Amino acid sequence: MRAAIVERPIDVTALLAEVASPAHGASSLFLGTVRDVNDGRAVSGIEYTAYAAMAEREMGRIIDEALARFGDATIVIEHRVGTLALGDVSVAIAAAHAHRGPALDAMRYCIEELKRRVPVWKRERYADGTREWVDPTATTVAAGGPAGTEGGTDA
Amino acid sequence: MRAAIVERPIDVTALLAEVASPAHGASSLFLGTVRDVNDGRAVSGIEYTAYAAMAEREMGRIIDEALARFGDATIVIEHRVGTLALGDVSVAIAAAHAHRGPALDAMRYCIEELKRRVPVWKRERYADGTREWVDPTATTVAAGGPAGTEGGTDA
Amino acid sequence: MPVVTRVLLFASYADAFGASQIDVALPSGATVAELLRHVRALAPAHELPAVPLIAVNQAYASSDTVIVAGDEVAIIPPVAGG
Amino acid sequence: MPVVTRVLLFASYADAFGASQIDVALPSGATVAELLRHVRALAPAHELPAVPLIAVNQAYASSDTVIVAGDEVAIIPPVAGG
Repeated sequence: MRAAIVERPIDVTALLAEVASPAHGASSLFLGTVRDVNDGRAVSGIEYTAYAAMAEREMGRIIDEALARFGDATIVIEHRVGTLALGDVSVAIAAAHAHRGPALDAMRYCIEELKRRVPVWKRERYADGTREWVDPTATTVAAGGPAGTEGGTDA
Repeated sequence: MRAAIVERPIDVTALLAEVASPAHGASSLFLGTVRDVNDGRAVSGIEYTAYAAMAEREMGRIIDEALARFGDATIVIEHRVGTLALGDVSVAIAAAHAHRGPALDAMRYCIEELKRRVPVWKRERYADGTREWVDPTATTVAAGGPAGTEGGTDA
Repeated sequence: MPVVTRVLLFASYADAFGASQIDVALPSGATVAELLRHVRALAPAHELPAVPLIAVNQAYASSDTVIVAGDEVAIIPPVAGG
Repeated sequence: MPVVTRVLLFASYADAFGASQIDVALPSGATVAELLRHVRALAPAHELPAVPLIAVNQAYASSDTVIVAGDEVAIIPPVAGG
């Protein structure tokens, strides 16, 4: 069980090895990656920033909740911060369990809760040279530029 | 889009790279791995066998169904056959999509349908030297030994 | 003229029949249900469930599917992949 | 005696205030709601929503949470991780 904000590329193979165990028959993995288009605009990269200490604690609380709901799983979450290029992995969640149902449910719970409440922010860089903080709660066009209605990776 | 029965170890990193694309913001992965206990018996390994030609076609049909249900995803499935040791990956499903919901739904659809209908069989080897074909449909103890009520990896 | 159809067997069924394939001579126009009657007469038929899964040409078939010359037929034990 | 509380700002809020942290002097026993009134008086308060998310000591807090000396307070913009 581990939750970390990292400033280096996420090593997906290492995360899968970290949750694997002969007692587990199923592993699940979620990766969020930087997508080339968001809300109709061509994206060239994303800068991620976090309230790192709280983000790690909040991810840890989410893991604890997933364990309480879905049982004896092993779960690791890493979220990367810094400037990411197209295709880079921004977040990875690996969950393993004896059975596939809880392994999948635990992973999904973690990514949904992470998107809802972990204090991480992203500023998209667009092909036209501009950049904007992404606000998933915005429903109208704000002064200064269009506000994203969705997150910039997998929302 | 690819579905294969393979006789070599599954290269998980290669599968994730195969489904990745700058158009996708989310990747999901399921791994079935050989578990050390099934139905209360200590397992030392599993022999997998398949009706390979049909299994590949059936996995291909499952992928097509997932695409029809969940939209423009990229999906790859590999199932390994032969003798696997504890912790070895028996099946891997990778699915990527612009958004996380369909990426997760498509992966889960594929593993559930694979377990239901793809013609692959497994014979568990137990620590006591005996071995048994696993029959997930069995509800009583058959002549010749206890029948598994669950699959030997993640059921 | 009888149609000789090759029937593939796997896993516990291959063990039970002692073979990974058997040839069955069927009357022309025979269905999957008739093929199964022939197969049950051959060998330890008690190993087969009342309605085993059958594939014809690598897709699941129903009991009234007609078997024609050249079809690849398989009797599918309960699957246990993953 | 007033309590000087350090308030952390992030992302769009840090840009709006031109700072990643500000110090706010609060009366003893002040709540999160009172802290927010002080913060709004300081700077481009129109950048803050009516009820911004607040964390006290790295956990989400409610508007009636009392702030004591040494607390780490943060105003949390709409999160956008993943």
